[in-house]
Amino acid sequence: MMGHVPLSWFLMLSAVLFSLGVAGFIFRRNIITMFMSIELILNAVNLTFITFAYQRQQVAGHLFAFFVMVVAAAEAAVGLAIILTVFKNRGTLNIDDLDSMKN
Amino acid sequence: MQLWLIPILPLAGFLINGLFGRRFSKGLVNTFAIGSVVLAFLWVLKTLFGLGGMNAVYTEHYFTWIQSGALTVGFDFSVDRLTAVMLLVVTGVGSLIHIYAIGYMAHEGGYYRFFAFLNLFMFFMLTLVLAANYLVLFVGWEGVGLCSYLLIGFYFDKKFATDAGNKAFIVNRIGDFGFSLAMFLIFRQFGSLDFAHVFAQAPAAPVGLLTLIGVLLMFGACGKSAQIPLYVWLPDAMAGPTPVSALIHAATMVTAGVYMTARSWVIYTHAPIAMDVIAYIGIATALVAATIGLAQNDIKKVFAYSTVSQLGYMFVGVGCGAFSAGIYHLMTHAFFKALLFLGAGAVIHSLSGEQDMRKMGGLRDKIPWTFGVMACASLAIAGFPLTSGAMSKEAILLAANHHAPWIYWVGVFTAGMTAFYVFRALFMTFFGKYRGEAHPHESPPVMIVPLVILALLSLGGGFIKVPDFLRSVFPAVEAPESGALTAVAIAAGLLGIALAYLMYVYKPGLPDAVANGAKGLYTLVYNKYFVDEIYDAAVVTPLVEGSRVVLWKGVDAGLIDGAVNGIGARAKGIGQVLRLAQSGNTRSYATWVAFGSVLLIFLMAVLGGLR
Amino acid sequence: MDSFIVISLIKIFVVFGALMTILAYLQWVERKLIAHIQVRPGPYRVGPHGLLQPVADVIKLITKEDLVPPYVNKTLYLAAPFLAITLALLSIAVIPFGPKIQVAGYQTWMQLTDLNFGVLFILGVSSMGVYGIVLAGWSSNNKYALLGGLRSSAQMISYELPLSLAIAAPLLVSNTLSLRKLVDTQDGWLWNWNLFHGFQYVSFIVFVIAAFAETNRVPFDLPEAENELVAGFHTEYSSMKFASFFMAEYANMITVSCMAVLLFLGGWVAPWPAAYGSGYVPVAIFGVAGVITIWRGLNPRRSRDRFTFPPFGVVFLIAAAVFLVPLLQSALLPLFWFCAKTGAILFLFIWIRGTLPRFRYDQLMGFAWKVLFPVAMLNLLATGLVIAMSS
Amino acid sequence: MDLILFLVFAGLAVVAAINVVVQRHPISSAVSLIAVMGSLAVLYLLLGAEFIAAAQVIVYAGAIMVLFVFVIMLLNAGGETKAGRSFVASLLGVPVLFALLAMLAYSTARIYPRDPEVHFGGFRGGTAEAVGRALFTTYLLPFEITSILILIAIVGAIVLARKELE
Repeated sequence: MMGHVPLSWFLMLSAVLFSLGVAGFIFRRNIITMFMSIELILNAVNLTFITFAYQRQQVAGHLFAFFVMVVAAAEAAVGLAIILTVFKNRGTLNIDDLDSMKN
Repeated sequence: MQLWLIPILPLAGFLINGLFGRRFSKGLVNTFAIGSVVLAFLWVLKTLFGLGGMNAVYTEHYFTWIQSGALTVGFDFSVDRLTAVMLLVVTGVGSLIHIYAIGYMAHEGGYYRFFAFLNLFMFFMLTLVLAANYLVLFVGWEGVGLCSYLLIGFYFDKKFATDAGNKAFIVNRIGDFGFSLAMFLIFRQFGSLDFAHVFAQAPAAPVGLLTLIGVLLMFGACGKSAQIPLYVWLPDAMAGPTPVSALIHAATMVTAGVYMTARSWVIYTHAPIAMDVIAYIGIATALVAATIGLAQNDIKKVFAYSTVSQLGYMFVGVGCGAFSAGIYHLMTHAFFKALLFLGAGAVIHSLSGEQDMRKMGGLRDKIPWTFGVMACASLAIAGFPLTSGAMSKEAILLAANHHAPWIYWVGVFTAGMTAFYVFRALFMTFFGKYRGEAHPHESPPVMIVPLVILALLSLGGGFIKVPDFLRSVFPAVEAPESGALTAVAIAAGLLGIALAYLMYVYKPGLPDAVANGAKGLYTLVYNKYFVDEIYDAAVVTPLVEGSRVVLWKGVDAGLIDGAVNGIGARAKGIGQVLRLAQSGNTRSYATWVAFGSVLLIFLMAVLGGLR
Repeated sequence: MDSFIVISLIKIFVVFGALMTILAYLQWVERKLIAHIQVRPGPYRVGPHGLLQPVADVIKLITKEDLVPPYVNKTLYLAAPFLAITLALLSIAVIPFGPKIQVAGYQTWMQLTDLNFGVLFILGVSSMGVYGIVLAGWSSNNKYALLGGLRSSAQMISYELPLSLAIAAPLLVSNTLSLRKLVDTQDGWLWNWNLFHGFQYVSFIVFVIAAFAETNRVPFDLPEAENELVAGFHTEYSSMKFASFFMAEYANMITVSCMAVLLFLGGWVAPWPAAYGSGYVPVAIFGVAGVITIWRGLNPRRSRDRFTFPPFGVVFLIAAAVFLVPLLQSALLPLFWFCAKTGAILFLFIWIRGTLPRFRYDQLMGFAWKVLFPVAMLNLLATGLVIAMSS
Repeated sequence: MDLILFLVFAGLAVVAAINVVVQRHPISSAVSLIAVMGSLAVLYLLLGAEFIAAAQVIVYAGAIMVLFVFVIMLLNAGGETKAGRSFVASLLGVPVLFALLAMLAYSTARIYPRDPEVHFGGFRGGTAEAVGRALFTTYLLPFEITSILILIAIVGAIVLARKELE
């Protein structure tokens, strides 16, 4: 069995990527970077989907990953358009400056 | 037999003209609009010849439209002899009116829009006629209502036109409410809406229920066919262009109610009370509308009330069990009333839009063709012997006499009044001295030719013996032929003509004297018995006031707003506390989310949610 | 296992060497062709008919000063050309040039590696190709370069859609994603090619147009429109880094040409079966070419033709003879057809460059979204419908 | 072989992901993120998901990330300035993260006390054909809805991007 990879390693990798994504989301102040962190999180989730598809020998997991990708694409289109608008109106991408909800 | 082609052709015309008509020349619009209707007419002819005797109902199933629980409604068309008569009337008269409209609408704006709506109307009307179940019929029913609304409000920049459209639409909704209830009951009782199925089982159904269904159906018919109490929309509907009045509000759509009740004859023959209701409503409408018609000065209003009155006649026929007589009158009425309206349209057209008969007169020499055809139509409606109107009216009156003699006598009286006011209109328009300022001119041939064809049909159309043709569809009525009764009816008509001649040609001062002499009665009739005002006071105002005071001030502002505001106030109070957690900083929110997910995973993993 | 690695390594060296030579000489061919379109001789000084010009160019580019401007983002600036050339060469790996052959007892495919989703692989790699240009444009910290990069990213995203859709249609016809099987389904006669299958010529046209845009070739060479943007995204590059972009462009051209051949033109398959003598076509071509060249050399119009033409004639004749050796035929014939078809497409690239002017930018995007994309979409729909109906 | 592949590309993914988080300039983050996605695509291949791997490269790396890079270039807003103002984030962030990672790891370890082994070719159901078959039969409705979602996203993006400053 030499050379084979334990399944849980994939899940561990996914957990690491997920946590890094969350970290990026929490610690970064640039909206675009935060957005990319979300993509990282989604990728991590996709990895678990694929891994479970391998484990259960079912293609369904791949489809979930596929749908996640589609949603990510839609989200990127709308999200980036929002970012463009925000930048046009506020002249900043710093999330800490976008706090008009406060007060 | 490709029945679907019949309604689809006008629909195609509507789509082409409606979508692209704005860019088309008038010739192209005409080609599509008239071409589609004439083709539909030809296809009807081909279909009917192909079907031969039509002793059985021929049905075509296209697709299952609705399938929900026990309810299965197919999109089905069927043809029997009743449908055949209706198809011929609708497409035939429809074609003539379409051709006429080329000339009439030549100088109007929205040319393509007019023809697109007219084609759409034809589509829905044919769907209504061809329907093989109540729901498809209802589709056509609502569709023609929609087109009626659109075409009444054709001059949408004039307030009275849009108001009239709204009125027609709303009043029709009231009737449709009854129709819908009737359909629910039919489905509840018979488990189907197919004509064949329903009529096969109707004899076994309880009489009370059938009576209720019949009355509700009649309520729907009252709305569409302008019977008491819902007739008020039809006179106002004359705000639309005259071809519309002729096609929709005289020849075809308003007869849909008659068609529908005749179609449901099985239900009615097993519910005598419902039949009586129809007969009473019909005769009352005929009488009331005729009296109102006596005092109208707008030429189209006169014919509008005349239409209401004649529709009443048809219902008398149906209500007295003489369904075929009702349909017979429906057909002849389509000829002469369409002609009357189109003739009136020609008069109005020649006078550049003048509708008040007091500003007409003496047009006999100026527009002789129009006068000729109008005279033919007037003779027909007045029941001059051997004209189509005389024959169909006679059939109805004979049946009425058989059913209840008093209906016959009221009918005869009404016939006299009909003759009077129609000839009053004729005399005021064409005899005497011209009292207006416009310069009358004869209409173009494209308008005259359809008028002449309709005039021939008005005079001779009675020889198309519809009752004989429909003998296999409806139960026979054993009304004995009676020379005396016929003579009385004809005499009443002639008397009315004579009276009109006396008052409006021989001694023109007489009408004012009569009006002054019976001032109260005249005011009452002139103001249409104040029915609109009564409806306003009895229905509209209480509804508005009730909505204002009870629903708005009481329920909405007091109860609902109070509750909502109360909830809002509580939420605000809680929010005052919770807002301390809202820093407005996105990243701290994110931290909280992460914190929450950690907590959740902790609960799942450590506290044993996992395997 | 070991032999697999050895064979693979040999194949990699052969393909890489051949590819690099072709890249260099494609440039020479292009310059010559365009010169002839414009009625001038083109490169003529270095070697006979300028044949050594590519070598000279390579020497020049290598020895030039490797300049890194001080204001650039260094990491990305250095990574961009590397990325561009790597991604451009990567897709060659899965392209088959011929069928299975036997060399010294070893059987192997004329292909570096086969993937049963080879088409997807190429699509993926080509979709990544844009990064080289974009990053070069951005990291140069230069407004012309940035504009070139922006234009190119928008252009490549836009044209990737019709390209993918156009690729999908013949895939539906052939019902496979493997490039080898794709060729197998087009075996036999000319009309078995996907190009002549129903209305697939529409896909072919869309594919070729989109391929022009994907490779930033005239008339879609907006990212490097020299009269507007100096040199576009590679304004700040010189020496070998510039050469990398240059090679990447030509490598991409070769890749899409190969794709066109594999997808539409039957790959290495001859237009008609060998039973009807298609195997003798290269012999005939090379033979006739050799004879003509020698004859022209013996009756020269210009004095130097006496020395330059006969050697080429001899080379052609030797090539003709080689095609007659039965042992080599199995390998060389498919390769000949593949190269001939790819060459035809490449000729089309150059021809159009010599013929058409450049699009305006809004026209370019409008064309992609309003014309090419709907056409490709409808074509795919129609293809799907036809296949669904016929199966 | 599988182990080497996994270690190489998992390592690459982790390093690149760390890079995503720590890089100052968004474009560096974006490039790193592309690297993560590429490595993940290889891992997907290892797990037998060849179609998803290709889609990952084409859609994620080739389209979505190009969009990101495009926007970053378009705005050209420069790097991030250092001005942490979120009290909660700075206070809770690091502990929460470690807790998250620990929890995830713990859960994984609990679910898989005995690991199944992954080897290349162990699952062959991820071909384009298999995915397509499932997509157009069992998952047809979600697929159709997805197309509507995309349409809405397109419209939304256009509306947002067109909005003029008042």
